[in-house]
Amino acid sequence: MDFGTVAATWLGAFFTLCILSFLYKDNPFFRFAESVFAGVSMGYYIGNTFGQTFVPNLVHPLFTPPEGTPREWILVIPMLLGFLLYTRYVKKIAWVSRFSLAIYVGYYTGVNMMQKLQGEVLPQSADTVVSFWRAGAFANVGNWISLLVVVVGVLSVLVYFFFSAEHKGVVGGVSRLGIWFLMVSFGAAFGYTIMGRISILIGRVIFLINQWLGIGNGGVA
Amino acid sequence: MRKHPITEVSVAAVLLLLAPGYALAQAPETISWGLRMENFSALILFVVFSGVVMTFIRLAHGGRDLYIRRIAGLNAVEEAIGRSTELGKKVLYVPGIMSIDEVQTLASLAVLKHVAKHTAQYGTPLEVPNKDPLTYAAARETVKEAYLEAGRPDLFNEEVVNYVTYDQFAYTAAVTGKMVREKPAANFLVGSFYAESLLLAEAGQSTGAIQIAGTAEVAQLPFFVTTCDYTLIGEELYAASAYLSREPVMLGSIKGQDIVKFILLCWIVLGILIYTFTGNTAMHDWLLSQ
Amino acid sequence: MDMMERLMNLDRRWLYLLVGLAAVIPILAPLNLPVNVSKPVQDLYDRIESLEPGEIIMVSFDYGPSTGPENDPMGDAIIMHALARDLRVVIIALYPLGGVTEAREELERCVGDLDPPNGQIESTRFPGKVYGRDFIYFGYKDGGLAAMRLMSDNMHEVFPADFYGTPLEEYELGREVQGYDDVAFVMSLATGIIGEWWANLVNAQFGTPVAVGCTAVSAPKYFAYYRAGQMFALLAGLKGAAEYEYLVSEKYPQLADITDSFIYNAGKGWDVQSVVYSIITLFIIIGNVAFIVERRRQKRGM
Amino acid sequence: MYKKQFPLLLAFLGGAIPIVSFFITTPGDRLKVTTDTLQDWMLIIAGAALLLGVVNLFQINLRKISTRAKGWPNALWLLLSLVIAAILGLADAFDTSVFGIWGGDVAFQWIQDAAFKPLQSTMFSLLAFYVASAAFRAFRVRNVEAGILLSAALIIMLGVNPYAVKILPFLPDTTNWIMNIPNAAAQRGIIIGAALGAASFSLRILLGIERSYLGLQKGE
Repeated sequence: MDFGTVAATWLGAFFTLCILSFLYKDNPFFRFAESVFAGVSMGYYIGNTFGQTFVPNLVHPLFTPPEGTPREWILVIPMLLGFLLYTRYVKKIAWVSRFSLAIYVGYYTGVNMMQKLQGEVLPQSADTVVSFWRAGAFANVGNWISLLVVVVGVLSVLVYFFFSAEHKGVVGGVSRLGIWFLMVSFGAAFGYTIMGRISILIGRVIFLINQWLGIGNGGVA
Repeated sequence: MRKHPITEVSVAAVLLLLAPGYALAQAPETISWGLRMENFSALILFVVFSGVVMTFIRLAHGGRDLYIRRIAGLNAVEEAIGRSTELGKKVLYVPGIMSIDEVQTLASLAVLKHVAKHTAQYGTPLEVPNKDPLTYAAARETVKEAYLEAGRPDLFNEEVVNYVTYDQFAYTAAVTGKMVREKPAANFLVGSFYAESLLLAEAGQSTGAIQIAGTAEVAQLPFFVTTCDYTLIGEELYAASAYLSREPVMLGSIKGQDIVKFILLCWIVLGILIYTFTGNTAMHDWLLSQ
Repeated sequence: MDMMERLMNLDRRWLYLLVGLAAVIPILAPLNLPVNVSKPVQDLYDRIESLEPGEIIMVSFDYGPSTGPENDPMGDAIIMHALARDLRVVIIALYPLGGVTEAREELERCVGDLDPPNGQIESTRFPGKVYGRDFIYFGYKDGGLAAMRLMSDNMHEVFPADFYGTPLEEYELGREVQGYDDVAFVMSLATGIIGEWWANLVNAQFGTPVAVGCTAVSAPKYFAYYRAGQMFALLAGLKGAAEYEYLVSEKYPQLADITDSFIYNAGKGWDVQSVVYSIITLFIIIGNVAFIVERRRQKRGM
Repeated sequence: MYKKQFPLLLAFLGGAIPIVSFFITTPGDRLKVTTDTLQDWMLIIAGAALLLGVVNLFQINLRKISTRAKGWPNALWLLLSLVIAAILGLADAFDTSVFGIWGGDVAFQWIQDAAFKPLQSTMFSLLAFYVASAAFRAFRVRNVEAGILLSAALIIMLGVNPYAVKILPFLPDTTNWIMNIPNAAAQRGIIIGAALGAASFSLRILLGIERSYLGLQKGE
């Protein structure tokens, strides 16, 4: 192993232990790691933004186009909108910085609204319009019950979200059922997610034992 | 009618956004004016939805009284700020980790405005650490304006709304560190969250703060529900700003959205009945892209 | 007595310590907790056992380092199982965030150090098995669905050269695999949605048999595909990996030795997961007993 | 007046373009192409915003250092590591070498391996500990709802316990059923409701009713 790799392993182990020490309590090592983490990650994203966004999407097409292709002058507009964000530091024209925010928010709001209606409301509702008769529903009591549970669950949760009606009487009863469905879902999902979290921890343990302390031969990267 | 400067400005806006892009857009000429039939169902839903919501906004504007049910998490907002004020401790507001291209973030900023107004009135210190730079910029505008409206612009400085870093976990490390060190009396975790949800909420819980969370990220709700005192679930988050502001126009839109929900419910029930008893799948199929 | 109260408000750091120990101890000293082989896992084992020597299977690395503890051992077990049965293995990677390195690392872990461009082509672990003839690594391709569609009969257009940059035509196994029809089945080791694409695109459109090894978190989703018959086998999370590793180790002691020599394998991961789950379950039960006892006492006290 | 109205108008227009192009085609499908162009522009705006954050980071941390505020050495470490990582990152982005010694790509990769990745994944791994303590504290039978939450979690957790499964062999199937049926149903309800809520919120933004993100008062 070359020096660079060894140094990276030792530093990596040091930082790993610094973060883990937070479990015991806040301490100077964690605070140090936290600061370096904030700094390095910010530096990383600066490099990343230039490498992945500015250079390919702005610098190349506008300033250094490959031979034979014209400059994309239109990119001056987004560049300008980007600069406008900084007018907030000049008191007199600070209000101009809102322009970029407004376009950005407006555009994505439009896109998201369509995505929610077309990609979520419609298909999720369609999946709930099922037949209790066809598709062998009656052939298998288990399937039939499952279908019923899905439909009742979706509808009762939707009733829970009604804001116009007070949770009393029938609406109250159904929305209570909706809450129970939510609780089953939350409990189950919580219990289930623990598995994924454990495997991340295993990854760190193996890094410390294998790569740093050098015990054993190879494992999870 | 007096000519408004807005007209010239709007023409400029159209030119700025549309014209250059449109003029330069190069595409096959085979396509001409028409409807995208694959999105036809969505078009109808969009028209009905916008129509109903706007009608109710209009009705509300006309002064109709609109009832909205109690949302526990939102009633607790003032209680949480009040407790911070009593204890002389800070209110921490985390607007999620996504940018303002995410509607949840915008909904969070609307709640933030309400929170900031109250903290400014009481002179309670507020801190809003940010992961996304555009959210940071917008949150800064929001809080600044809230302080101005509350008559305390003097309390605003560059540290109230601050920027931490763009990395999800580096941000989490910094915010959890802050929670443990400065022990804010109230933590708001409202917006779009991913894996850091539990790290933030559990760290906050360990300091004994009142925690109010809100998100529409289905996968993170279990963690907020189990570790926070109040959680705004999905749609409640989007309704929060209307609920808190009590502005009739906003409440009208909530009402309209309820009506559409009701129509959808009826559609599903009717669709199931027709499908089950006649085998006709039309109501199911219509919901999918044509 | 205040023992119940103390239990209820136990300092969370004791729990952290237990979880930490539960993650370290099994790695250093395996507990070999029992695994019950379930049907979806047995299906994969049986399929591989039923293939004729020389048949080709394709293993797609559709995950990155963050789910390595779950997916890595699946890849190891299936590659070694196939080689032990004299099947031939084609490896590809479709996951953009690190699939390409995962595939190389796991391949080298199974067969030993490799350096095909410089002549190191014979496996040190499986003597007689040669890169390019018995196993090959095509490398990474981006584009997900589009690439998968194109691969059906234009494998060489998607992967003109192998991972090391040698044209596929130069290898016997490379020449032979032109599309999905040339492989017995595809095994996708998946973390996200790519495994679903194998089921609802490749299996549905081209009829290629598909098996998936997924993370525990996405298992319920994949289980629905398995039940619908869109995949013939399913390894779910550490549990599925451990079950498969167990089956293979039982039948092939020589592979068990290799697996045992790894600092990490599915059996150890399964130990960790089982112990952590047991600790949490136990604490939940203790917490509730204490809570109920305490509440009773308060009621009586009033 | 236009200081306030103009941004709202821009937001409306910015939203109207993708919505209209979602529903109708125009000759040559130019509106769609325009929408896609806008998408590319947004990436550039978002990238440009990153430096806003950097400016604030320097503002705050330089003040901490110059006033020797509590924890100022950490502020120094933060800025130092930011500058170093940014230099290496920029060297990588513009394909140059650092001090003529290392290639930018190699150095940038090194700092990721030595600091960024281990810090990131260790922070992530803390979740394994936190889920344990959160589960211990939160899953108590306080009332009916909490009891349901607890029971669902317990069934799932026993379903991955090898000994429990030996005694109750139906547990893994029950786990899958709970995840695929009641859990999926509740999630679907949340998603439909939230999508409608988001659509209504979007409409309020496009109509200029919600404007707090711009720091505007109502009626302005």
